[in-house]
Amino acid sequence: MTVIVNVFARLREQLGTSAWTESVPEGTTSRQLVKVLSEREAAISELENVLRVAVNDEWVQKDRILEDGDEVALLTPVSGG
Amino acid sequence: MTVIVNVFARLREQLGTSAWTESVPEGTTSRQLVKVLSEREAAISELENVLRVAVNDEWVQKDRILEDGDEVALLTPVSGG
Amino acid sequence: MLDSRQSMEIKVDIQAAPLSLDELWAFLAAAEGGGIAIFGGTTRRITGERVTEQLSYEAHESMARREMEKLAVKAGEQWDVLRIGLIHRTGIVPVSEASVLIGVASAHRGPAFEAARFLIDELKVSVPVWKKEHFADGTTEWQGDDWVR
Amino acid sequence: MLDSRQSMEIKVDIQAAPLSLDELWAFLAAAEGGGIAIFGGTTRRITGERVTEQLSYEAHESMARREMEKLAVKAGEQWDVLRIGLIHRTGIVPVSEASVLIGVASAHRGPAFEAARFLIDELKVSVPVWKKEHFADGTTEWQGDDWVR
Repeated sequence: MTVIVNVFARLREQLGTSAWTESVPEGTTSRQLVKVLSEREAAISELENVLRVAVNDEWVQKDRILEDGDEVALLTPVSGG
Repeated sequence: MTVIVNVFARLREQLGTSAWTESVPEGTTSRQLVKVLSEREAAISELENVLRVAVNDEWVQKDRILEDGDEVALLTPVSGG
Repeated sequence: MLDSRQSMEIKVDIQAAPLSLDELWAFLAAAEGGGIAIFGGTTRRITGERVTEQLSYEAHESMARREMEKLAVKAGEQWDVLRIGLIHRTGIVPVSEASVLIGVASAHRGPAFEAARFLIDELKVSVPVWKKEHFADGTTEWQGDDWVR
Repeated sequence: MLDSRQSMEIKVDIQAAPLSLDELWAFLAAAEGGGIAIFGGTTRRITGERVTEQLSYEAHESMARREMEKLAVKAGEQWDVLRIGLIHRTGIVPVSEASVLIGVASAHRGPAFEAARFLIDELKVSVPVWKKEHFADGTTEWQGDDWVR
């Protein structure tokens, strides 16, 4: 199945992209996805400890089981306001 | 000596005037002035217990000794804002 | 607080014209701080079972200006703020319009909120302004039965 | 709080254009309550020893809207308020301009102040928006090193 990965702000700049499609096995959790991405991308690896994940515009726990077509956002600590 | 007496809001309406000149003996205190006025004017008498006094734009104690030319304001409880 | 007290700017006014939020904002924003807190006291339509048509305000203007300035100085002594604006309207204030605008600019939001709250609370206690209710049933009523303090 | 929650109105937006204080005020004043509290987060020129030239903001827009709406609903459950407006700007925000405007209309001032403070505090914790400092010395720096909660 595939999910869409969205990144913002510093992570978007570091990766040079704001979104891409990722193929993952059925049953993949958000934690597993972050793990896979972090092994591939140094920028994600460096931020892995502080990254939080949202799926389809909602905050989710790290072991959320992803579904086909999910929009997964990797979020660095927010600083709005 | 003479002082100017200023009233506002409900007291101004009840008395039908916003200011007048009052002749008082030297050494008259703000408390004595209120007493005299309250004996003459029912509207002031009725409010005597809640009236506070300001002289020349400053809150004063009731026993403030008045001076010639002072502007004495008789103030009902405020309700601005 | 000494630094901010020395450099704090205050703008106080009593006016019959509608209050300009934009002017107040411009004054506050020019401080180039990080936060601006504004409170507007507005004419409320419904109070309990009674319907208000409009309010009117009367002030001991010269004294009210001085008292408002004193409050602003006092707030500047208590909180680290950059600018304070206090404007009270007199005369008729229709429903939903502001009778008073209070604004505080500060480097950070905490002092801005706290000073603004202090200013409106104190203004209602010590500034010689009076409010008259004009109810929809045609009756009117001066507010202020006793002193808060 | 049940009555006001049922009738409370919420306005939330994320936009690149400058935030309109007048529009926010008009929305809040239409509640015909007695008090309006507004907080504006503005770009601060000086932070410690550093001079800021401008800020820029980026949002996860669809999610930020939802989170802001949730916060407004939560505030309406905790305080007796009539209307809540939350607007966040994205892109460049020059010094002294507002990146965020938060407004609360209520029958009385207490809930307006308290809900506004709650909303800005929570917005900074949970709404996916990021701030980038553009310093006068030419360097830039994304803010947000750790989660507040």
